[in-house]
Amino acid sequence: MFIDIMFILSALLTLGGAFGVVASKNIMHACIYLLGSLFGVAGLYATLGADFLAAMQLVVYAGGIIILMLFAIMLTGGHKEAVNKFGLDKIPSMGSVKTFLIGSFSSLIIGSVVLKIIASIINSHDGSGKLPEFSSSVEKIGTLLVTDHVLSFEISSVLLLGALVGAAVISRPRKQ
Amino acid sequence: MNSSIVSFLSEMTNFEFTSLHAFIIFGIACFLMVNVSALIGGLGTYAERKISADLQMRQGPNRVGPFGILQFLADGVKLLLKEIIIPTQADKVLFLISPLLCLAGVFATLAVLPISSGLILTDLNIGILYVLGVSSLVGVGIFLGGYSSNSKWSMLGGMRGAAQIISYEVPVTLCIISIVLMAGGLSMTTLVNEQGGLPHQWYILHNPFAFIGFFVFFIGILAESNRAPFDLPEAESELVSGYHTEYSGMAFSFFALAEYIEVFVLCGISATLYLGGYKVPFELGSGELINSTLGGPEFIGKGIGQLLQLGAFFTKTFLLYYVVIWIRWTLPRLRVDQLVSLCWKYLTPISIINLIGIAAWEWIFKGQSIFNLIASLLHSSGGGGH
Amino acid sequence: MVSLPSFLFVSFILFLAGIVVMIARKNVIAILLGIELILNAAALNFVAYTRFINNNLEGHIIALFIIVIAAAEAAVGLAIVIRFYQIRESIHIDDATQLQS
Amino acid sequence: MSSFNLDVYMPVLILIAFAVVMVVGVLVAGILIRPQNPEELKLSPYECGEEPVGPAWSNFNIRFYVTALVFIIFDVEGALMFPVAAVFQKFNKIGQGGVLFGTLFLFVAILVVGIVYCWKKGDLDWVRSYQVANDDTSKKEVN
Amino acid sequence: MDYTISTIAWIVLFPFFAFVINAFLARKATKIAVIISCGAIALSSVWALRIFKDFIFGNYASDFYIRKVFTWFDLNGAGLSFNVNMGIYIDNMTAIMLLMVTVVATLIHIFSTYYMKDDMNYGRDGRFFVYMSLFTSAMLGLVLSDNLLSVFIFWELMGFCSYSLIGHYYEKDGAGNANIKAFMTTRVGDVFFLLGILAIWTNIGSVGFVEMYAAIADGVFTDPANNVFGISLAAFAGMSIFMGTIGKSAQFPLQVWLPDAMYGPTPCSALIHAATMVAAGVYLSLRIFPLLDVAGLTPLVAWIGGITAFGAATIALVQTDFKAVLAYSTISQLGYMVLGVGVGSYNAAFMHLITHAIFKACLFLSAGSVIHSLHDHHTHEHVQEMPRMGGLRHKMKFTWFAMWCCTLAIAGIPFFSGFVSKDRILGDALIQALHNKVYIVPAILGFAGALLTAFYMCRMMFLTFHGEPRDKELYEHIPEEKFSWNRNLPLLILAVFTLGVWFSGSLTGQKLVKVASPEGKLEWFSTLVVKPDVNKFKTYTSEKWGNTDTRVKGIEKSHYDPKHGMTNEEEIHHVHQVHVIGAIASIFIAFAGVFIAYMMYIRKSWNPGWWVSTFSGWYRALQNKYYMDDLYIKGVIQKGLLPLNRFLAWIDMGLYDRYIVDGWAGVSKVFYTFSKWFDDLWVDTVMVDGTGASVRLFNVVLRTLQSGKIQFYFIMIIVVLAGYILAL
Repeated sequence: MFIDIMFILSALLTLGGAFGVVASKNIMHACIYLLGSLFGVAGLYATLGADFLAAMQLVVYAGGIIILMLFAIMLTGGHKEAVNKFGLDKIPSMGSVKTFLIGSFSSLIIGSVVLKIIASIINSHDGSGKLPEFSSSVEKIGTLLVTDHVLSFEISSVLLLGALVGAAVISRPRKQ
Repeated sequence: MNSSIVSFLSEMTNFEFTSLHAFIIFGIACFLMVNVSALIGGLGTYAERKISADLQMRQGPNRVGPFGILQFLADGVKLLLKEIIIPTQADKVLFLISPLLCLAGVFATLAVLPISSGLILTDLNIGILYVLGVSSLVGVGIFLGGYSSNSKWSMLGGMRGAAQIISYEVPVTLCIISIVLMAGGLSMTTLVNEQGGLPHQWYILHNPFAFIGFFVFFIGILAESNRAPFDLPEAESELVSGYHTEYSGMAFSFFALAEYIEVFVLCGISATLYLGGYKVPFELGSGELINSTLGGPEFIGKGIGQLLQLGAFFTKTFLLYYVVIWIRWTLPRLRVDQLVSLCWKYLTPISIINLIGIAAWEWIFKGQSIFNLIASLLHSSGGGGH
Repeated sequence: MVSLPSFLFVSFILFLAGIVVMIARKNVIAILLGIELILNAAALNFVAYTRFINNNLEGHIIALFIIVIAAAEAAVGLAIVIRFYQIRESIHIDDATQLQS
Repeated sequence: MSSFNLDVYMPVLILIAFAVVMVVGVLVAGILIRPQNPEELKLSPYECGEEPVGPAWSNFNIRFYVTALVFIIFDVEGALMFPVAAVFQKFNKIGQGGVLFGTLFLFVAILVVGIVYCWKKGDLDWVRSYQVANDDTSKKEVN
Repeated sequence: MDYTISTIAWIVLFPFFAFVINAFLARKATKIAVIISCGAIALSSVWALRIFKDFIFGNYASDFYIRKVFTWFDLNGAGLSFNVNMGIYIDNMTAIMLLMVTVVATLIHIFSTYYMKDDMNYGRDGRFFVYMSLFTSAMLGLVLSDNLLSVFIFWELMGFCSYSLIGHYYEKDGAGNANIKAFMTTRVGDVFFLLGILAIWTNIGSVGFVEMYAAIADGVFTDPANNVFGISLAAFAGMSIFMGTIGKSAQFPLQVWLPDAMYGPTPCSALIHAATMVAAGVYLSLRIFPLLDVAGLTPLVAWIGGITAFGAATIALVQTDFKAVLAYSTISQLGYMVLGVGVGSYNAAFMHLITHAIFKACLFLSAGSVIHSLHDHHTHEHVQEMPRMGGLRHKMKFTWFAMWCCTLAIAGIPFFSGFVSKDRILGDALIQALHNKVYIVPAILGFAGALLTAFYMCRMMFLTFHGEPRDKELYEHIPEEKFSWNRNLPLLILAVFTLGVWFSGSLTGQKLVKVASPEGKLEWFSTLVVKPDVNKFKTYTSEKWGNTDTRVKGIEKSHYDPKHGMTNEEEIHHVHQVHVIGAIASIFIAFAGVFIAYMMYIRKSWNPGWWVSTFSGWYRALQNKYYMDDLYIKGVIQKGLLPLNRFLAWIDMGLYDRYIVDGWAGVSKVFYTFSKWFDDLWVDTVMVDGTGASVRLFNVVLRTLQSGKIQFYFIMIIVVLAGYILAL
């Protein structure tokens, strides 16, 4: 019972946020809608019993990536309207009718492709799938991370190192 | 193994609750929790004013109610009646959403605050990580509050606030990881139950690294809750009022309320992590000792145990709350560059070393605390003569 | 209600929204938002499959690393955007047609 | 509680709902009891009594971004370390503590390389070293 | 200790790792590099001590050995078998050698921290210690090697280190020439050495010592079917490998490099050019002793040794450079060792190797101590000239004491180690001379050299430490010697080990079974180090590539056997008598040398100038080192090699260049004319330009697609993907 409520709320938040990201005219608002959508996804994870993933989603996305994006938006001029030296709008338009038409059309195509791929799975599941029972996923994930997936665990550290160094080098202000 | 207030009640009353019952109980409990914490937040403002007055040899509020204790109610009523001004150039949607984000982020952390072994609202498996996740909403709220006002002061305050909160989240996270490493679980009750009631069983005195870690953690939560000496986002002498310069009335009061409740919650969490949380000495909290001594129905012993645990938790928390206020009125504010270098060049390296050190300690000494080691050492040296 | 197709539906819509954002927007940061949506859709799919079909934790691990990669991608991508803005004073995607500054 | 039950998430939703209800309710209720006298000057942003000059949404210092960047890397690192830290004691009890210590140590050590790099390159300095060269501007950079 | 490759190899690997680490560290953190070097070699010496304890105090039989091999690489194919095995071979000799090398090297490293201190401060980057570590590692590897190929590898590695260390003071004029000279001269020997290895490999399919001994016992080496260039394989291989010894140990025709090697820092002279590397040649010739024996090369070896021992001693008489005297004495003593090999005195030669290593290391370190103190304030260089010294014993007592111990040892005074070993070599030479006329001259040269040795060493001591200071100003500036751990301690430790009792007595106590050695003494050395009995290796061929661990506890009957067939009692008695005579003679000779030196340089009763003026021709010859350098440079290089080079150059430039290359160019010219026409018309105009034009056509179409707009690309990807999947 409650699981359905939770699923519906999370899904509504997710899809509403996604719709907001698509439809918003303001990049700042789009970012906040994205935050909502990511919260919804965290709720969906929780519904699926992936409690650790839900928390990780909150920590990394809400705490990290959204802040990073907000900073980036502020650093690239915030919401200011101006014309740059190339004659284009300094704050680029958030898309026009034409681009949205193209986008919708493309998404229709790719959606049909994806539907074709997952059709068999959807057909084979009659919608009354029973949820297997789960206990805490944290310790199991921890055990997996240090046994089966220890290499990817360490390599993710290298990936983060690369991202840190690379991004720091790219964004470092140059002496001019 | 998720204990929550519902499971506690069903254990007490031997009654199997359905989902709907649980919902109702949770609703009531949450309502109480929010109100109690709002009360604590309100009293926090009063306490702050009183304590600062004490420190500065003044009287403080003394008109409303006995010793001025109803001052916060008067303030609240006043704020409720004030006009909410939304600047013309502001981003109106975000202007109203940002206090909501702050408040929601703080309220959500109350769900896992372990005020006693039974009265914890819900004991999520991912408790402490959940706290980290939802409390990061506060940073977004502060940033958006600064941004949406479209005022230079607010903008500066918002940027600073967000940068400060996320910066200090790094040492705090590392300290929490080291505690999780000692306790072997993320849920709040695990963290508490691995400690004991007496000070030498607390994690702060478990080993030297954890002792240092407590201070790192405490400095980190001071900065995370924008308290002095880390109150740069709302530095009234430089930025007028920081990110909430343009807020007035209740919209402002939400920010203030969120901040005071956050301080309370973070103090509670640091008490939980390092100071043994709700643990009462000699296992009085479980109520079995009381039952066996006094006799009588079981729930009386358990109830007394819960009350003792509540007492222990609130004593520790309010002690830390007092220290926070004390620090605020003692230390001057840091400069931005000092703030950043304190975080990245001192606290973060220290906490990394602490993490490694605690891992090494646990590995080498098989998880024994320093007191156990000394005790076994004394024992073995004393027993060597035989 | 809570079954595999419903999760797949949510992730499908999330994915399509991401595609639309990626194609329709001309703001580079907005495109990055779309990428985040797509990554979330993928991770959600993994978790849903692993919950309903395998009932193990492999999908969780993959979703975990998707989140890690998303963070790294956002960090580097936004750094590039900022650098681009410093050079071109624009974050219009159609300005980014050359590999040199 | 024998099995995992989603009921434990109820308080979370209820608390967030309380927050929403509180904000919305107070704002809506406030319309009835609080004054509404908007005027142009009152609605302009506060700039110490002067006329506001331009919008506040202008370019900001890149250092905020670099701070956030280092933060997000450590955030992800921390989040990844949580499950490993949670199983540390379990492995330690069966005598595998050294393995986990090694894993964690390697993981942290690699990232420490990154922060040391940023430190050496001055990314963690709020007042960057090359700005110290011309002293008069360096103080202004502190914001 | 568990003897496997992985436990033994550490003795080599500690200094090697020190080398690897220091190669990176030396420039930045010289002090840490020095500590690492010293620590590594000290660790090795602990290892070596452990092995020594197991072998010597464990009383393993003299023919007990441990051999562990692994296949290094494997080139089997096409029916050929080319396995190259690497491995370790430890017997008593190896154990003693390891201990000697590591302990001497440790002490020299410690001394170097004193000697090279200024050098390090003046920006020489601690390279010295880098090479010292590599050198020690290579020497230990050589000692442990079980086959000739790995001996050769380490041999060359040592040659390289020697090269680098001689040229350490590269800004000095002579250093660069000296290191090239040392390198090239030893190369002459090494070429022959390699040739010998190849000859052995070709015939027995392996280069291991054990396989070689087995093959000797099987008669492979003396089989006429295996003759090389008409001489027996044994003679060919033995002589070739012995040429390596001649080069490395500075024997008669190739001795010219060693005196010049003194351009290196004194500690490296002590380690490389006195104690260990030059001894490696003798060690090798001891390892191949059965080969030399079976080939009948021992008289030749004895002659070379005798000539070297005497000739170098005569040159040392007239040297005025402090280190040059020591260098020639080194050559001379190496000559004694080779003489010992030549007269079949296996363990005496080896004992002399060990004793010489110890007292010569001590002598060189003392020389370093002296030279380092003598600092000329005008030229800012260290003084090495003996005419400017004199009376130094008042200033440096410890050095004086240590150096006297060593001088007495090298002079063959009783109760010192040199007497024990040299006396036995001379005694054996005397026996051989009595039996075989061909050994008479080497024996006489050996005794004469002993006289000269005692004389010139005492001359050096008297000139340096006794008498009045001849350069007052220099003398005034010498600081008083105070005891310091890194300057004097190594000297004193080494000086203690110049006592003969360490070598002549019984170290192993009551466990040692008394054996009937010719002298009837309880000598651990002559009991535990004996000539390998090749017949015992005969069975080894059956398990050719396996690991062998012949662990025979307890002592078997000694096979002390200076010459074949002298085992009955009468002959033993005879041998004993001759040894007594030889011992008395050498004692007399040694004291005579000391006495002459005393009369000449202390009492000044006999004037050295008279000798110089009387034998002025000889004096000039001696000062010019018998014109050997001139002979090599003027004779061999200028007369022989340069014309050959010119001839080859003429072939290259006059014949090949002029006719073949230029002629070919003429032929090409014809083709060129045709191909130019073809190129211009067809290739350029039709093909290249035509391709360009066609590409330009496509270009117009494709350019519109490549807009650089990412979203457009993305849409294209989606369309193509969709088409592909829908088409499936």
